[in-house]
Amino acid sequence: MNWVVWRQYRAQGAIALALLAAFTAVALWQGLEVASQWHSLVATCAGNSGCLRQGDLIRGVANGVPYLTLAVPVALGALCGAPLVAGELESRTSDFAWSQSVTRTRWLAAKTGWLLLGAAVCGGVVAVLVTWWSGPENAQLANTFITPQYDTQGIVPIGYAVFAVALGIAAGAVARRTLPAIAVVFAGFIGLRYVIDDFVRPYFMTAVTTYFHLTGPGVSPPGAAWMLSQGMVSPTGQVVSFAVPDMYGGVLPASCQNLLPSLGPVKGGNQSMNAVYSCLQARGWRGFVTYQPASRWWAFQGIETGIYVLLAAALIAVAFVIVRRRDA
Amino acid sequence: MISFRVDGQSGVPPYLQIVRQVRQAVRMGVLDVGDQLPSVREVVGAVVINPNTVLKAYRDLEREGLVEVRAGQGTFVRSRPPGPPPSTHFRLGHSLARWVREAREAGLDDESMESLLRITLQAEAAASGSEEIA
Amino acid sequence: MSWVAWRQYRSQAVIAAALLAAFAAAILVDGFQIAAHWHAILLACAGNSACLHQEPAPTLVNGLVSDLPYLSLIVPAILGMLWGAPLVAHELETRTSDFAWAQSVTRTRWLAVKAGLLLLAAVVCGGVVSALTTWWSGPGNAQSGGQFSPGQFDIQGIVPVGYAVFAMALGIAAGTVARRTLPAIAVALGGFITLRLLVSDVLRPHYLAAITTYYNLTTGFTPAGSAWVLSQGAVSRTGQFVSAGWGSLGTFLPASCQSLLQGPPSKSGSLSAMFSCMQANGWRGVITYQPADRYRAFQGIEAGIYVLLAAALIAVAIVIVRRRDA
Amino acid sequence: MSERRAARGQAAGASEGHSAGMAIETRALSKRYRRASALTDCTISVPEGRLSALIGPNGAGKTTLLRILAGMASPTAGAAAVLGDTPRQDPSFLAEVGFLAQEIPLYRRFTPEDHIRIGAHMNARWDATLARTRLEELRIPLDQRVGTLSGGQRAQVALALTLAKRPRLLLLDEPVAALDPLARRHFLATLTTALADAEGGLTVVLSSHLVTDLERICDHVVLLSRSRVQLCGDIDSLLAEHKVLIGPQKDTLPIERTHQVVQAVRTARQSSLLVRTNGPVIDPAYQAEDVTFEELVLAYMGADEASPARHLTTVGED
Repeated sequence: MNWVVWRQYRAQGAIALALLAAFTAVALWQGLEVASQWHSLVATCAGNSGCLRQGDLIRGVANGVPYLTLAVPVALGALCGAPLVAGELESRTSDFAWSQSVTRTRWLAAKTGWLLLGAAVCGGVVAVLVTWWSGPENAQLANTFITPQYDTQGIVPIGYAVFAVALGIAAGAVARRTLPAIAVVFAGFIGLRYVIDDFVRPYFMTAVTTYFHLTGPGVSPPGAAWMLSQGMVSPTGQVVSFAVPDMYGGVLPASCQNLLPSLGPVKGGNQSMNAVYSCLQARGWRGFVTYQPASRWWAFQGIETGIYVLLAAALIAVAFVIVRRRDA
Repeated sequence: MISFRVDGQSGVPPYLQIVRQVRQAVRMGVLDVGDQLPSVREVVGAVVINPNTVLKAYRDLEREGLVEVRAGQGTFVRSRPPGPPPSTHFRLGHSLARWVREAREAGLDDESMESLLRITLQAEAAASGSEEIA
Repeated sequence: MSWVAWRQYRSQAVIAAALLAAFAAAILVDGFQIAAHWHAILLACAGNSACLHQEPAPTLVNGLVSDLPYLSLIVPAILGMLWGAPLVAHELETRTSDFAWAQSVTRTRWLAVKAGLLLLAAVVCGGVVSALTTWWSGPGNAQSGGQFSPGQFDIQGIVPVGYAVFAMALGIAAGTVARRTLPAIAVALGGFITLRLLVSDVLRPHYLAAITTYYNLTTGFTPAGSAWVLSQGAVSRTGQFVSAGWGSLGTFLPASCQSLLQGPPSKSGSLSAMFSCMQANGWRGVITYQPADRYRAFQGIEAGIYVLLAAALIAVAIVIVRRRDA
Repeated sequence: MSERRAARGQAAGASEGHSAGMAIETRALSKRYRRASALTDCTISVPEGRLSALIGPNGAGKTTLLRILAGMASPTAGAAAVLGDTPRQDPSFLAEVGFLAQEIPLYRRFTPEDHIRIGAHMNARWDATLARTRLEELRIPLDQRVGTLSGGQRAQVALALTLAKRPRLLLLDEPVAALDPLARRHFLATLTTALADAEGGLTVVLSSHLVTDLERICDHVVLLSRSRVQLCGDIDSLLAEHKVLIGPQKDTLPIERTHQVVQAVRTARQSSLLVRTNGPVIDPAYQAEDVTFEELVLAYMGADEASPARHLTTVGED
């Protein structure tokens, strides 16, 4: 079966390889440039972290390329995954393949196996290159938990690629037509990414909440942590952010509310706010910051990859059941 | 070696057509005793019929004693069918041709000649049949 | 012919309408919340513009749909792929073109009606999405003035309609040339993304000659309104340019100023001291930008480019369909 | 050969209710799709070594029956034994059955040589030389994309690939429907030659609408109509059993009582009945004539087994 898979996918394989090579060239060229800029910045700033933060890293023409890698899984899923079963059913070549002395299970196992491996390799190679390329930027930025730092680097791109291809295969097996399966890949992949990014990822692990005295220095989480929320909390648990409309919105205790400076030019705002903070502090209010520490980055990557790979496995199982059961 | 023709429209079963063609070939001297008949595969490939049909025809001919199957070699003509030798056919054919010319001169068309022949054959058969009964 | 095209695409039309409705619902719900929030800020700040832009910025955006408008960056490409690419290619693959082209309708008319319907659908989808997004972004634009900046420019105004029309035309043309759906989809997707990147990164800054202004480093300069700043930095008397990140500043500074760099530059005090030193040594601030009042012109130019390209692609498709043996 | 026979015997013993010497046996096979019944109560048997014609109007269930026998589809009810085995997804079963679907499914962008190599990788038993030799004999280029070949060449490629499996049962679903007479004859010649080569070790079921072709090459027939089996058996015996009885218009009742009337055509003066005889026809009022295969097929295709009376046709004035 392996030779059959190779014969069927060698054209796609060659195209994928060419694109990977082109991407590698761009990544190396741009990555080396960014690295040299970073080195001169490091030399200039002489260990001053504030200075490092301010330095510009110019990525030039290829600025958008890391964003582009977000589309790699969808392209694989739509162009290779969706037609895997559906294309054969549409052209009726499944009648040829399934009437050879190879069970449909083995046929599907060989094709999905190689394709998923290919997807994982593509996703992995791209992710490794982007991770290396983004090294200086990661060192400079405080937050590597956001798009595109988090979802183009590490191991999650592998999970995405495997999932998108599995989704395409399963959708093709269910729909028996390529185009609807492609539509499902787009909607399903983007939808799931959206749901997991916004609603699930913040809760992979219980976030750390640190409280601090409102009158004392503020606390910012160490390193490239992922800030989820910050503000003030009353003894009864009421949360108020530091934003102007919130603070002036009448939720603070009346005695403290009265101390708020009249709105005007921002200059010297901090001094006048100190009275308010002391007042709130006296009434048991505390400042808080909720975040995911930077040290959890790899754990998060692992959890997210695991979720996508498990979902992919479930989808592949569905495809197997359907292909085995369904009348050809 | 001979080649067969099978007419799908004739109403005569294909196996019978083969049997008749072999008999005719032997009778007319196209095939001699000891000659080999085409193999089943050759017949089937040439005239596109079921191999079982050819086998059935050859079996019938074998039962008649006209051919014999030599294991591992093929099917061969064993004897001539009873009946006059080829020369008799030749002679009678000549006299029939003479009769046809005569009939045409008398103004008979082909269809009339055919029906005359058929009626004569039936009448002769009836006569010989009644003779036998008698 | 119109009925035929409608009959072929009605299920897609229903799906598109459903998706549009869902998008509209999410945007409307979220948009009204943002608007209410914005009104509260306006009231609280009582017309004080410094307050409106105060740090930390008031969070305008509700987390649930904050990313949703950005989906409209990729949706035109998807529509072009899924509807445009199969228009000719799939008919050729299933040989239904033999049926369609054997009716008493010329191929030109057949393609014109089908392509016309799809392009109209693209205009409607793009227009509705863009109108909703523009309205939704109103408070954000008022607060941060970012509608000219890359990313925001691309999802508001009339350019999304241009993108949608172009993507559809690209899909149709790719399908006509490739005669097979899957390669056409790949071409449409790759072509759309490449062209979008190329136009927004390389072409767009040069639609109109940018304005370059020199200014006193100690006083600083901010262009009025929602201008699009292309680059900002400082330039020495000899023409040496350092961008506003100041990362490579050290190597070019006169020795007298360099000592000021030893302190953390993030503290505004030392930075202004350095600016004074630079100013004294003949350095000037320089900014290159597209002024805010060109926003509509840029939208028009970009939309025009895409519509023209779309027209060219449709023309190619028609020529090929007419010429090619079925 | 003897080994093969022995293996077949074992398989026959293993399967319950399977009689020896039968390549195909089905019992009350039914297939329902969501709305319609594609196959109802189909009970047939095809002896080994036969070339069986599967005939029926479009939509009669021929394709469904073939797909069930090939293990490509599963029946809703009933059972099938193919070469003593239940049709299923299993290498040992698939290896014995060659199936050629109606659409001649081949990868249009692959060459015949690609297909031969694919087959070699997907079958434990694969006679690549056989396929290559056959295609070379037919002067079909092995290195040209299948999509660029003619319909007849494609059908020949597909048949050669199916035969390269060296199957014991060949199921062909209207493979010659779209071919010109010459291509059709070449295709059927390949088929009959393969049958002769197999020396009884190959059974073929061939569905087609071309009755004259089928009459020429088939020795067994299965006739489906309206998803049911109307006729199944040896062609020679069926032809011997059926007669056309021509007689006076009145009084066909005695005939109908003793013989099964398949089709009746009546005019004011004369009745012509196609009957399946039960013993000799002794009614002197009737003249019995032989039926041709085509007459038999057409009569059964038009017959409705539920109520034969409704289908008696009347021709001319009364």
